[in-house]
Amino acid sequence: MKPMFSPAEIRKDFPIFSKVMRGGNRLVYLDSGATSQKPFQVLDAERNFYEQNNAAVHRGAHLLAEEASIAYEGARQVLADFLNAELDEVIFTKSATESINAIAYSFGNTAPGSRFALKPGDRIVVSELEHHANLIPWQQLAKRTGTELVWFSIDAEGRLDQSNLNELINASTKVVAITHQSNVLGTIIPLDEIVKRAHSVGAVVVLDACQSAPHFAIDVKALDIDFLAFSGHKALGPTGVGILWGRSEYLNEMEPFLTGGSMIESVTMTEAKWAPSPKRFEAGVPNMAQAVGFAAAISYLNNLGMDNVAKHEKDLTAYALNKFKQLDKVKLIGPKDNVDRGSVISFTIEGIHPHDVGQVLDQYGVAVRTGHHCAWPLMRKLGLVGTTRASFYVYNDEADVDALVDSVLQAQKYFKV
Amino acid sequence: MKPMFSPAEIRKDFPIFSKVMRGGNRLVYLDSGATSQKPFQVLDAERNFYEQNNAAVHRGAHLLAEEASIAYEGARQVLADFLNAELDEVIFTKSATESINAIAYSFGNTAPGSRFALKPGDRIVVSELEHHANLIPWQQLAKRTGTELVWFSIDAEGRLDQSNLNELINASTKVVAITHQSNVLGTIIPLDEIVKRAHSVGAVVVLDACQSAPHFAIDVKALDIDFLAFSGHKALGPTGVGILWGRSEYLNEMEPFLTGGSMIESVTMTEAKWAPSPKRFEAGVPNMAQAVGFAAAISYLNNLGMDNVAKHEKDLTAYALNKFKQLDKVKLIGPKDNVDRGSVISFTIEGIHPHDVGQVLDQYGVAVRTGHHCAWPLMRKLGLVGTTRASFYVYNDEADVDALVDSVLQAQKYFKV
Amino acid sequence: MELDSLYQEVILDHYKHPLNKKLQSDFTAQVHHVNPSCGDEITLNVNISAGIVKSVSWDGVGCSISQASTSIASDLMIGKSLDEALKIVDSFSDLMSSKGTMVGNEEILEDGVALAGVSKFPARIKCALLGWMAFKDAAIQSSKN
Amino acid sequence: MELDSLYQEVILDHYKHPLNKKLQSDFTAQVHHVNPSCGDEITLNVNISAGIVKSVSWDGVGCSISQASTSIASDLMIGKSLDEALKIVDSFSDLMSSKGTMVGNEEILEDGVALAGVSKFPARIKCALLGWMAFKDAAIQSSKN
Ligand SMILES: Cc1ncc(COP(=O)(O)O)c(C=O)c1O
Ligand SMILES: Cc1ncc(COP(=O)(O)O)c(C=O)c1O
Repeated sequence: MKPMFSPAEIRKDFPIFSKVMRGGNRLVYLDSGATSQKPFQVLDAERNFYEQNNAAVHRGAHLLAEEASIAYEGARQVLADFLNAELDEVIFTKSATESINAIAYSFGNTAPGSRFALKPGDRIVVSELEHHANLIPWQQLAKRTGTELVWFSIDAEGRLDQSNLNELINASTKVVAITHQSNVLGTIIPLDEIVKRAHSVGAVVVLDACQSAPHFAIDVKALDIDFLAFSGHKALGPTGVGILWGRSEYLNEMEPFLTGGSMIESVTMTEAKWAPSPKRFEAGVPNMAQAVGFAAAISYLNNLGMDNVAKHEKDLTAYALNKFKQLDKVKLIGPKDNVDRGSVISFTIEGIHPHDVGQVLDQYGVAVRTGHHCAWPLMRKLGLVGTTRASFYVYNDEADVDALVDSVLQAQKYFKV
Repeated sequence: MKPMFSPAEIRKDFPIFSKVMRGGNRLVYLDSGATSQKPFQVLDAERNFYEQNNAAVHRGAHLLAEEASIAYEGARQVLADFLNAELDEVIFTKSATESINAIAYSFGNTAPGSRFALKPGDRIVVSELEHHANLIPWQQLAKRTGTELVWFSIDAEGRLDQSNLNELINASTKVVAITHQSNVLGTIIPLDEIVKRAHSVGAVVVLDACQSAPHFAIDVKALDIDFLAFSGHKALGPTGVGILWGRSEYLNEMEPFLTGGSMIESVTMTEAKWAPSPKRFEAGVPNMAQAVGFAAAISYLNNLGMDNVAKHEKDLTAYALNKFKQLDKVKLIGPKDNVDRGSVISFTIEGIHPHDVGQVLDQYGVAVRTGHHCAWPLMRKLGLVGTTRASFYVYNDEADVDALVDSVLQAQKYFKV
Repeated sequence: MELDSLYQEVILDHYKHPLNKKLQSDFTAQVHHVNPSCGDEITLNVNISAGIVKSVSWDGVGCSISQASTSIASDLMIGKSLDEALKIVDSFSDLMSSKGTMVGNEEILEDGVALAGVSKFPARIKCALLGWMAFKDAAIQSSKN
Repeated sequence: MELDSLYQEVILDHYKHPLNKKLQSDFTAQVHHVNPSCGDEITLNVNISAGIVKSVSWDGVGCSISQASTSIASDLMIGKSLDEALKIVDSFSDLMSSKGTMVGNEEILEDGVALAGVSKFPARIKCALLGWMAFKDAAIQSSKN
């Protein structure tokens, strides 16, 4: 195992930490759950692509086109290795949101007879923990195909209730779409039983890995899942790029989602035949520079070691949970122990609305997210209008947690609660 | 009017022109029709966003989130002004391909009763000039909805045959989707009669402006069209960003395409309501840095003056057409006069396959595109397996055309034809 | 501290003791507005007859800015003519989009000028406008009914 | 000049005078392959009986590399056992993915080694492989028939 990294050293790679924030404070960035900051290695990789290799991939015999193609396909290899996936199973999208929509639309486009063609009486299973991105596309697919949408409930701590697993995932179930880690509560979903049950009834499992893949090692073969989505921008990478991973036999059986250039085998005025995956799902000139930047981000994480990343975040979360438990009139929302739980701390302060909490914290340079975190049904279930959420990443350390706690005390003082 | 710019001066803004190409040659980049090169101003704008303002837009009360939102919405304003459009009509996508698919899927998602809900007996009109990106999405929509797909023909020079306009666009027509300028031949489509006829039968006009918006001034109000798509990467901008423009009354009447975070008004486990445009069509954390870079590219073009850009390209095209007419055994494909024609020169050389032409040109640093240019039906119509295509932009000058012509002569010498 | 320009004492007072925050049943129009980015929700009833705003009452959840702003707006509107009320809304909208360059006309906006600082915090402008936009919407619906 | 490593004289000869470029009608399998990125198309017939490649014939459009390569492949396969033929295809595939590090075994590949230089031009590898992959596909189909 690689030696543990130092967050202070890491911050030197991130230009944004030189910025002076409100009140003359340093940046205490605790909003990586929304989007992460980027090291210069990522910015340099993108820029280098534009300055040295920029051309449309797969479309020209000239030198730049060759180099661009090599850079782009090299990025795909980095992502495939990261997930322990095959090269032709990794598709570049613009975001996890697009990836999940791509799966849902592709299922919807598939002709009757295929396992992916949903029909009335079929069932899609999600959970109450889902981000809107892994909920609404399935609501819409259910609506378009007349399929039934059902969901796992959660308990008071925000753990998934798997007690009715066998009833929820029944013989009619075609798709189980579930988040790996809740972006609001940090809950990590144990997938084993879900995957086993889903496969036993012939359903596929779609994993929303937005909050897991950036934070701990993912092995799609070991997880035995069927599709996965995550975004580059939450994993130190550029905006505008995401990953759709799927088993290649499934991808090649599915109808494409976006159609246009470079995803075809042949085209006439009335008909088109599809190229095999990954091209089948990458219509148009792709987000080449972003793919290259994404690969640079993954290389940066690999360099730290994903096990180190996970351990660092776990330790920091333990430290934060402990600190928060000592705070008065502050309520932790989500799992209170540090088991099956990621580096996300959601909380409420008695008498202060989350939006106001966030505002006071901002005055101290502490950047957090407030509100429903694009998981509105979860908020309703918990009976909350919103929470304040701090989320940690490789550049955060205990001093950041201390700054957070101090600013929470300041908020209580300011609002006299 | 602004004074005319100098391509030699402009090239100094583009780092890639310092690159040494095969054979020790300078880069003669004549493949802007596939993707354009980027000035440092665009690269700097993107980088600056990451280094100073990076946060998820519209989702936080903290300073970075505020700044990111201002940068992103500012980029939207730049694009809206560029097209003479309203702010809420401009949607950031990942590419023109996504933009066109978004329109086609949104139509398909719309409930019966709306003007956008297509049904058997309805008609979609395209042309034989279309890029796959503005053909296959409509083939697929036609297939999904049982709609009829028909198309404008072209004449021997590659001009649109509008003689059967009134039969093609008839009372059943709901959509006319057409390219503004052919990416293969340079043909510019006169839109007046098409738009008038389409509106008279209640159809909407979707314009593929990929090859026009980067090259001459576009005014969506003056064109009186209904939807428009183009890509940033062909307009000096970053990869991974495109524009979907639509009349706001239509956008707000249409069902969304991608669903997920930030595009909703409210969400429960079973249902979601949509935010108005543009949010309705921007699900997920958007390609913020790319939007900002795209706006920097547009500002760069505005600075040159779009009328200057158009004039520069027209002059260069005249020069090239004249040179090419003097070449032996070289056939110009597409309009031979310089009227209603953009800065794209497609040609074939007797006895040399386009792919081989491109290879020899590359040896001289001349980067062109060869093949069917994602317009395979057009190639079949013209009875060609492919062409060699040179496309010009602001950084090209007569010396580049001379280099092209010289390398064509070298190709003929090399292949002894 | 910048924060103080946002959270003036008046605002915190309105937040802790909001005016008209109890829905009245004799309304001529009722609207429900949400701020989807943060989840704030408000239900607002108006009673407008003979061109006069007879009552404004509301209920809802939200941050101090949205709650205080709605409290201020409701208090300000009651008793005004519809025309006057809509002009006040416009004046407040202008203040909110002023990016900190305006202080607001106290004769028109009364306690509303305490919200001037919000215009320097782009993410909070929507919070401040929630109640005002709800009132405007309700007023227009009421005139249609 | 780098170009010369791509366009060896042998290749240009095969391009101008392609071998077996006339479809024979007594085939045991026929395939149609395209190279979608450049539009090259090829139809290829094989006659394989008793484990021996009796004939390979083809027609199609494409660049000098794809035409010459198909010509070379067809000439090489005729008369070989199916096993041998498939081994030759593998050997050629290896050469193509060698990025210029291999020169190719002339005893196995004969004129095919002239295509070694293609491996340095990533965009052209597909051109060189078109005919070989079509042959492989046809051979497999023929054994299934
Ligand atoms: C006319 C035309 N339409 C559509 C497209 C598709 O654009 P993109 O690949 O950027 O989505 C292109 C370029 O590839 C084009 O030239
Ligand atoms: C759990 C989860 N799923 C999906 C998404 C959507 O990701 P994106 O907005 O990058 O598409 C997010 C983040 O916003 C998330 O946290």
